[in-house]
Amino acid sequence: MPDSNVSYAIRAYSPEALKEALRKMYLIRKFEEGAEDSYMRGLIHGTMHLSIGQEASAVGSCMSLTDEDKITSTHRGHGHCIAKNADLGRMFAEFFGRETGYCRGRGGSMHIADVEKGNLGANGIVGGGLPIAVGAALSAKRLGTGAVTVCFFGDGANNEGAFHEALNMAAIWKLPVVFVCENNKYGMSTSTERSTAVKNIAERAVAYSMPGVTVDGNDFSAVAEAVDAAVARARSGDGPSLVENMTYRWRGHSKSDRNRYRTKEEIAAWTERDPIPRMAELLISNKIVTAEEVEALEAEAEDTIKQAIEFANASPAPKVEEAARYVYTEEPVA
Amino acid sequence: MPDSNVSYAIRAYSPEALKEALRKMYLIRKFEEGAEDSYMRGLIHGTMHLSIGQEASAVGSCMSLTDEDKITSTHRGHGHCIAKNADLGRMFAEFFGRETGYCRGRGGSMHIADVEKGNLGANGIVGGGLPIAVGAALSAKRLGTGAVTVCFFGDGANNEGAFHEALNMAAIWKLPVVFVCENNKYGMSTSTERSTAVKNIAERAVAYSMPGVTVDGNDFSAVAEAVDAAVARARSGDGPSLVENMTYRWRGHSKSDRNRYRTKEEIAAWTERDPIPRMAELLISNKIVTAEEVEALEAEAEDTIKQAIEFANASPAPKVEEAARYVYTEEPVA
Amino acid sequence: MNVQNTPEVRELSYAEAIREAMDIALERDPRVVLMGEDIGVYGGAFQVTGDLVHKYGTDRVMDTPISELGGAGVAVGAALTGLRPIFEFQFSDFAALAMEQIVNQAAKLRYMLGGAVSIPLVMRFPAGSGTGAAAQHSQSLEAWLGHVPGLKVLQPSTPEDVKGMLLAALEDSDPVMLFEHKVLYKMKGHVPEGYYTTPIGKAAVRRAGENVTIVATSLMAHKALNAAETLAGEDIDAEVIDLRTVRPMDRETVLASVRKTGRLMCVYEGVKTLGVGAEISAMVAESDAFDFLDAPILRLGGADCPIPYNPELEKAVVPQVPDIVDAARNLVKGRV
Amino acid sequence: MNVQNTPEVRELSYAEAIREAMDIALERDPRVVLMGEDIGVYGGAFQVTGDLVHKYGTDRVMDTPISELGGAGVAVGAALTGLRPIFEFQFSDFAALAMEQIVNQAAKLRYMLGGAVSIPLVMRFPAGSGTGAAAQHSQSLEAWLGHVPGLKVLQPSTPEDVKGMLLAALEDSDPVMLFEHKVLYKMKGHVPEGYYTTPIGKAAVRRAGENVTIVATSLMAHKALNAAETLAGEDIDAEVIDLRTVRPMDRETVLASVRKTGRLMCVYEGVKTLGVGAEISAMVAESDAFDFLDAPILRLGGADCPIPYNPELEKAVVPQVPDIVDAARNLVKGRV
Ligand SMILES: Cc1ncc(C[n+]2csc(CCOP(=O)(O)OP(=O)(O)O)c2C)c(N)n1
Ligand SMILES: Cc1ncc(C[n+]2csc(CCOP(=O)(O)OP(=O)(O)O)c2C)c(N)n1
Ligand SMILES: [Mg+2]
Ligand SMILES: [Mg+2]
Repeated sequence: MPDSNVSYAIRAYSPEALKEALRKMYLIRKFEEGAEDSYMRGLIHGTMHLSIGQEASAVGSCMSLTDEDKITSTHRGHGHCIAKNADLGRMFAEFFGRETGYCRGRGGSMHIADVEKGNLGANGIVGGGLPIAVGAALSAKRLGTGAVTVCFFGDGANNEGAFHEALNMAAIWKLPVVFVCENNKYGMSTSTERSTAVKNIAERAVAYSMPGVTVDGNDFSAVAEAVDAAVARARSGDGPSLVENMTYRWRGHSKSDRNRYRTKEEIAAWTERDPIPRMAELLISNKIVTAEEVEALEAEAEDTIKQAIEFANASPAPKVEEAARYVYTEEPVA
Repeated sequence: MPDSNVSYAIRAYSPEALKEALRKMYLIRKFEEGAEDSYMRGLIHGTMHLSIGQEASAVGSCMSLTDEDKITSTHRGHGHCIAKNADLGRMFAEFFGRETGYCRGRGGSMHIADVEKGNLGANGIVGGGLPIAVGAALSAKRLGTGAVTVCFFGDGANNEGAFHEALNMAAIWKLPVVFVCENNKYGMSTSTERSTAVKNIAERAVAYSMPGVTVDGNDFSAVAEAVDAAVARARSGDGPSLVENMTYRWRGHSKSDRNRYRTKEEIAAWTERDPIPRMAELLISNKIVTAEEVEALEAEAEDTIKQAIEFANASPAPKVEEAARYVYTEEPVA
Repeated sequence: MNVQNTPEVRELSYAEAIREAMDIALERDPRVVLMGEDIGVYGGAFQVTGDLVHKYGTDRVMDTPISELGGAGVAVGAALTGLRPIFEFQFSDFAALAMEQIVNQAAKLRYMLGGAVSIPLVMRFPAGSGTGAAAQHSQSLEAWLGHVPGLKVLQPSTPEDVKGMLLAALEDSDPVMLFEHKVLYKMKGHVPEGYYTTPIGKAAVRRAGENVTIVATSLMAHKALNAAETLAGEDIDAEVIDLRTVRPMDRETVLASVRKTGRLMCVYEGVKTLGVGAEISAMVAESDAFDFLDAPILRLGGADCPIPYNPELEKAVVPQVPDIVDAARNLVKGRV
Repeated sequence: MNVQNTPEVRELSYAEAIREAMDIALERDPRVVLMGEDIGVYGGAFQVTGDLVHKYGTDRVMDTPISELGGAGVAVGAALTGLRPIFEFQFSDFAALAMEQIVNQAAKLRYMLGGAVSIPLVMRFPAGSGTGAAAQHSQSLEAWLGHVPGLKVLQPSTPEDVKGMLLAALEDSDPVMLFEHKVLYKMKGHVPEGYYTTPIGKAAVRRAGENVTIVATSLMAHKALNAAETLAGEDIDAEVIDLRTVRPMDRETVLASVRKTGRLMCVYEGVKTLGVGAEISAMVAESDAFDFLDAPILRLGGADCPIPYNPELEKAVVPQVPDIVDAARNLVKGRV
């Protein structure tokens, strides 16, 4: 009989698993900072979408997933990749457009996938991953793999027709998929108040007769509890669920954002609610780790990122004469 | 203080208006029968979608609309046209592909519109009219015309992404539009049980924070009461509503339908619930009309259709050398 | 299936040939699933899937809601994770709702992921005019998809080819788009029994000739053959090539023919401007075959307007046999 | 707008020129409304709408939800009922979500209703590669819409033209699709003050020449002009035509040039196969100008692959100045 005063995360996971979760949250934070720094130093071109502030949502949503289970990600997907155990060197190599990158330098930040680990990929099209996730869940059901698919999408994506069509099909076919909405209050500059006819996106679950729940997306334990329950439900054949993680992106939407649509005060209030120290305190207060171990984890994460960037920098660029390779599986003999 | 035992229609409308409504219901019935007969006799090619059994929904939904108000219709739109006062001769002429038809013979059954009367047109694309209706409502609001748009769509259309996007935009912008779902239980062969994750489509109104109500679509008074309320709400600036008329199409989906997806018993049960005699009885029992007048109305409708068909038959075909006209407003001088 | 059988030639309709291919595929490969609107108990809007649902059940012959974008996306996701979906659009016109998943996802995923994945997806597009269905149910949009790297685009014109090319598409690891002209569905022709494949990317010389090359697609291949018979009566010997595949296009077969005849005419139903014939013409005009051309390259394509409802107008806006005959005669007689 | 002004020539960037056109339109016509994602306080993903929302308010400069299909449909319905919407797609690639409303509704409504209505709708498509945005944010899809009767499709290449053509589009009663190359947004050039229109359907001869005609679109018009300077140094006198309008295409200007030079090269960024150059080539090859051709018609278009992320690869898959120079040299020197 578990003591319900103890938070879910402590009850549900081993100390190792919890430590690993905290480590991943630090990795995501340092990764995004490293990416931002690399961008400033001109190592990355194009644009990128950082998930600093949303680490608990990414890591908490993947706690009960194995490599057999799938995720579909978004343009703001670095955290999802790391939560699903991506190789950081290959991620940076992709940002730097190198042949060793996840996409051989052809995809960039918005298209990183790691199919072996069950990450079906980020997506440059808002809402593009929603029906694809339902398709992955259909495969799992038809092929009897037992795999569950977690579909990440943003609050802005919830107004795409693809959201409606995907959730409806997942529901009528009772597919093993969990729709995780990362509600960071804005789609680019447009607040949910101005874009969305409901207060909480989870309210839309009713339109698909599926459970919908809104949780504090900066509270690792709350996220994990909600998504684990939804994953268990999916795995046991009871169909899809919608989980809404309320969170916030600290940085601009992308590199071109001048933050004209939100106040310094709002940003400050949310940075106060940093999910990572919260998670650290949870583990410390429950004697899972010591403050020293936490510092070590953070430092170690910093190191890991350094090495990843070094690997990427040392990696070769793709051959220009191979620019048009990998379009078709059977490549036409030139 | 109106007597609530008396049905809404009797309380709300003048005897003339009620008689006119019954007349239109007969016209629709006879029109569809005339179209079916013409089709059988090879006067119409292509396909067509008959609304026999759905007359109360079409007429009841347009009771409080003026010619300034707009409707958008569907592939099953003949009844909507007639409810919005279309010219029956020009409708038949269109079916027969004549120059005197509403589309000069270029559109056919699926594209009849009558812009002067506020009918923005049927649509061959399921769900195609939903965002267009929202656009018409946006014009009304911006131009201050006070016009309301009634958007007809089917149960099958409610699973299109366009439904979701349209209702969301109508809601966030508080536009004067009423979404009228004619739920006849099937999208072609696919029942709502198999296609739609909610029991009643009106339940989806919650996802757009708008009122949603399901009524007996074969009960003229119930339809009129629900839609009139929604139109009044829209006109007074309180935004959109969703009304679901539960009804049934007696005929197959289109001319190629072999009714493999529903039973004779189900069809028989619904033909028992014919909306037209119900309306007639309502008017007779309330002394609005006599049984004799009703018979006269029906006979008159039969006549009107005959004349319309004659007009159409006597009309000229478009000039073949003008096949490519009406593509652009300023026509390129050949 | 009501098939008329004789020991020598077994005839099936184009629709029956597609169904037989899908039947064989469902039988031999458990990963194959059919998806589409009303393809189950209804048998498909054009009765192509027919009774397959009764043989394979609703798990493998799946009616989708009316959700083209989502349905196409589900097929993409399923193809990415181990199934081999055959997705039917009820009319090719409705693919306009699914271009995002077809073009931004299915066609590009492999490339965007540096070759890490393949999308073995077949999509079927009932296309074309001639059924009185008007502007939103009669388009020929193969040029759109032919413009998209990552896709293969087929337009088989005979029952034998459509069966073989559909089975070939199912052996292909990449997304294959199959355009089926609705007017062909009832056309009968010889179809070999059992499993066979017809190569993707190879045009077929339907009639050898010396005076003019007519490259035609889909239903127009038949009209071109009829025209060729009439032309033969006027001592004009036309070579008729059925393109069969829009992407990748069979350059060699077309160029070889033009080198021989010195005259080229492209006949297609899609809108002439930026339609398939534009690519055939440009492909030849930039090749060494250019030097063999004795006359301008003619295109007969759809008129610059939507498809009208009135049957006479509908005929008037796409090439007909007499139009092909006149154009070929003028081309050969030098009256262009 | 921070505009550098001099008494003689007033220079604006391409983006500023578009904004000025919209500003003028909003000022002079109360029916004009702007719709799009983040075009309000954000100023648009490429800062094209900029501060217009502060001048005209959110009723006339409307941020839409992320709903491309619905948003486009709302614009169609609004255009049908008295407004004159200018709808911005954040990237032209996302138009793949709205093809249904653009092609099945906006382009066909007038025809399907026998001329009873007009759809005065302008849509803006930020297009093209060169920004490191990869395959789903870099396409050039003008050929798709150029294939669709009922639409007009523009590709202005200069600040002066984009302002004048956008204002011309707003005088047009039919749907006009405006493709804007993202790399052009920051390019500056002379822009006349106040209201003026630049005709739709007229190409511009940017450089007169005798030896070869280069018809180029959008950004490629600038690359072709650069190439022409280099070629001049080799005594190759190239005539450079900026097509400006894909539909309707300016047949006369192109044919007149080919009759003069006898050589034609088409340069465009979209995928070569079934791209705009295919139509230019086919249009010439079927015309009387064919007899004036001294060499095959060359096309330089985008490679047969999606746009890659790596900047070197990205450059490699679309025509660059040296490619144009080499191709033109070979064409003129007869080494094709
Ligand atoms: C179909 C489509 N429309 C628009 C865009 C441009 N865009 C990229 S991200 C974004 C905002 C998405 O908001 P949300 O879903 O809330 O995700 P967030 O960026 O907040 O993580 C927009 C409008 C796109 N990439 N795809
Ligand atoms: C986008 C699109 N998908 C599919 C079709 C084919 N189709 C025409 S009507 C129809 C059924 C529509 O069902 P519903 O909306 O319930 O209207 P009903 O026919 O029952 O009146 C279908 C699938 C179409 N015309 N458009
Ligand atoms: Mg967001
Ligand atoms: Mg229905």
